[in-house]
Amino acid sequence: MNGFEVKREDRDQISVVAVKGYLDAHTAPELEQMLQQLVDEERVHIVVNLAGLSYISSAGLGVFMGFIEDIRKKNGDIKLAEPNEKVYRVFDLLGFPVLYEIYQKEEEAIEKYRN
Amino acid sequence: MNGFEVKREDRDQISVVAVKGYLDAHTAPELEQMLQQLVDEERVHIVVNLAGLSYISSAGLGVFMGFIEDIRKKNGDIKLAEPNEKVYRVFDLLGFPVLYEIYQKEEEAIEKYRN
Amino acid sequence: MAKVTKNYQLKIPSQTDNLELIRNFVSGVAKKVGFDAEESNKIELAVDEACTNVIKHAYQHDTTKDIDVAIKIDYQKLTVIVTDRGRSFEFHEVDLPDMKQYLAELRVGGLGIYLMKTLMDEVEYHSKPGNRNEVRMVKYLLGRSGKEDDKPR
Amino acid sequence: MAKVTKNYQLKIPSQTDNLELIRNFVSGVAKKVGFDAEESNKIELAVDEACTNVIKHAYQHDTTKDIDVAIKIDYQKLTVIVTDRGRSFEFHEVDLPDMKQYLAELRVGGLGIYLMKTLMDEVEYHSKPGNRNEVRMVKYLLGRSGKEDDKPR
Ligand SMILES: Nc1ncnc2c1ncn2[C@@H]1O[C@H](COP(=O)(O)OP(=O)(O)O)[C@@H](O)[C@H]1O
Ligand SMILES: Nc1ncnc2c1ncn2[C@@H]1O[C@H](COP(=O)(O)OP(=O)(O)O)[C@@H](O)[C@H]1O
Repeated sequence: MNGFEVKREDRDQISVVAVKGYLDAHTAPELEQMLQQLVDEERVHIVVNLAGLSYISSAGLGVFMGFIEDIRKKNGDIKLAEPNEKVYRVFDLLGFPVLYEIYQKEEEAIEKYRN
Repeated sequence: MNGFEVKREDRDQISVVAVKGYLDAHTAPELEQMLQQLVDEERVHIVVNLAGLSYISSAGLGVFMGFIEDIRKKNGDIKLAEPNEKVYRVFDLLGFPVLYEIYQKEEEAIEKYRN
Repeated sequence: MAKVTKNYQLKIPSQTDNLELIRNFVSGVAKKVGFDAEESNKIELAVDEACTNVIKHAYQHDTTKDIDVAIKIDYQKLTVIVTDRGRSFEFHEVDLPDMKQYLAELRVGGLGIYLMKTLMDEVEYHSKPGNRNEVRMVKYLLGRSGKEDDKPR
Repeated sequence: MAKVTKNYQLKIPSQTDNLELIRNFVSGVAKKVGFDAEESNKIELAVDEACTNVIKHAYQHDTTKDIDVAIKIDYQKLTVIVTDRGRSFEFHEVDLPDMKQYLAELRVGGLGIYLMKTLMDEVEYHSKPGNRNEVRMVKYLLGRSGKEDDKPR
């Protein structure tokens, strides 16, 4: 039972959201709340660091799909960073890399916003 | 499923047996074989390094009890080293520290044989 | 690997906070009988999706209900059967997403059954007498039994 | 913590290589309902000992048989029931070791039931009609329900 944790760190206009544990139908609402909070604050340059994530199901993927349209309309983005192999495989299986930029390092994702 | 592994390393007259994973009714025979092998070779100065052990049940404890009499009669010993807290608690619960020397570091156990 | 048929069964309250227990059970059995990590992960995710659907749709978050997860191992395959006693649905009438379109249109949800079919070799749904519904999924142990890719059929 | 009675059940072939699955199931449920790591470890070990005895003694290593492990959670306690359909025995006639003497005499084996009684708050054994035997063990969630120490009674 490693549960789920989500932490936020603001860096200039960019917000880095670090998730840990498993992202399933039980824990997805926690990430949802965090993203909602960021949107409410108009902080739409988001990097989600997946390094600590051990598992993701479609409920977790749904969180990203639920916000991407709104965030892009506001000229923001959700960029993903540092997924482990198991988690990346799920994104890949569904073709998510077409829609979301996925970086090996958090810093790369941050740099992309700055350029 | 982390399974079980047992490895042996001979250092002069001392044999260090490193165990890894869980020691239960399923895996106890593997440790038993290893100790039997050492006794057959008359290598009775044994240190069992428990650092990698995540779990022990009475079947695992039974392996140590099964050899200690024979080994001590041959002027040898089984000294234990580096149990984690969970494993130590099981030894402690049954009073095993009265019968077996348990060291925090493998080197201490080895030193004891050399002095 | 198992020489005769072996059955593993888990019965558990229909709550999302039990999904982790279900996943640990399923991936534990899968690894034990010889699936590698990648294949075990697929089975684990497919069963999570099936159980999430039971919790959400069949039982509509009524946590007093139970989910049964049964795993049968025989010579060459693993069969998982997820059983509920809640609402049934028309499995064959569910539209599976075309992922290109799905992603282009930024759609949300509706990936569970698609994933199950993508991850497993066979997926069936049956409504049985006595208000029992079951999702039956199969994964072959040796190779992929003639399947050339991972796409749902 | 659970507000109403919740039941978790695992049915599994009687093989020592399934003990790990049983332990993961039991410690998963125990942690989920609020036991800390130390208490969960105790429940896990007690159930391992009960199931090891079923495999060895009740079924004498006949791996075609099944073990049932049921966990019931209610307000203040966790109850585990391990059921077999094999040989029964006279639970109350088993001599529990005096550990001082045991260690002094370098005895081997015979620690399973002693451990179960040491680790859990209550341990009972019942042979039921229809050749069913069950070990029923209880652990209280809040404090130790008046028990002053960990010694078996
Ligand atoms: N076990 C079930 N019981 C009842 N209805 C279900 C079940 N599983 C799926 N459904 C129906 O099929 C639809 C598609 O399911 P799915 O592909 O898993 O996506 P989602 O659950 O995200 O909607 C659901 O919206 C629901 O209407
Ligand atoms: N489930 C069981 N079915 C039948 N006999 C049992 C069972 N559990 C224990 N016994 C009997 O009680 C004795 C003591 O059990 P235990 O304390 O666990 O030690 P051990 O199993 O090492 O002998 C066993 O040797 C066996 O004769």
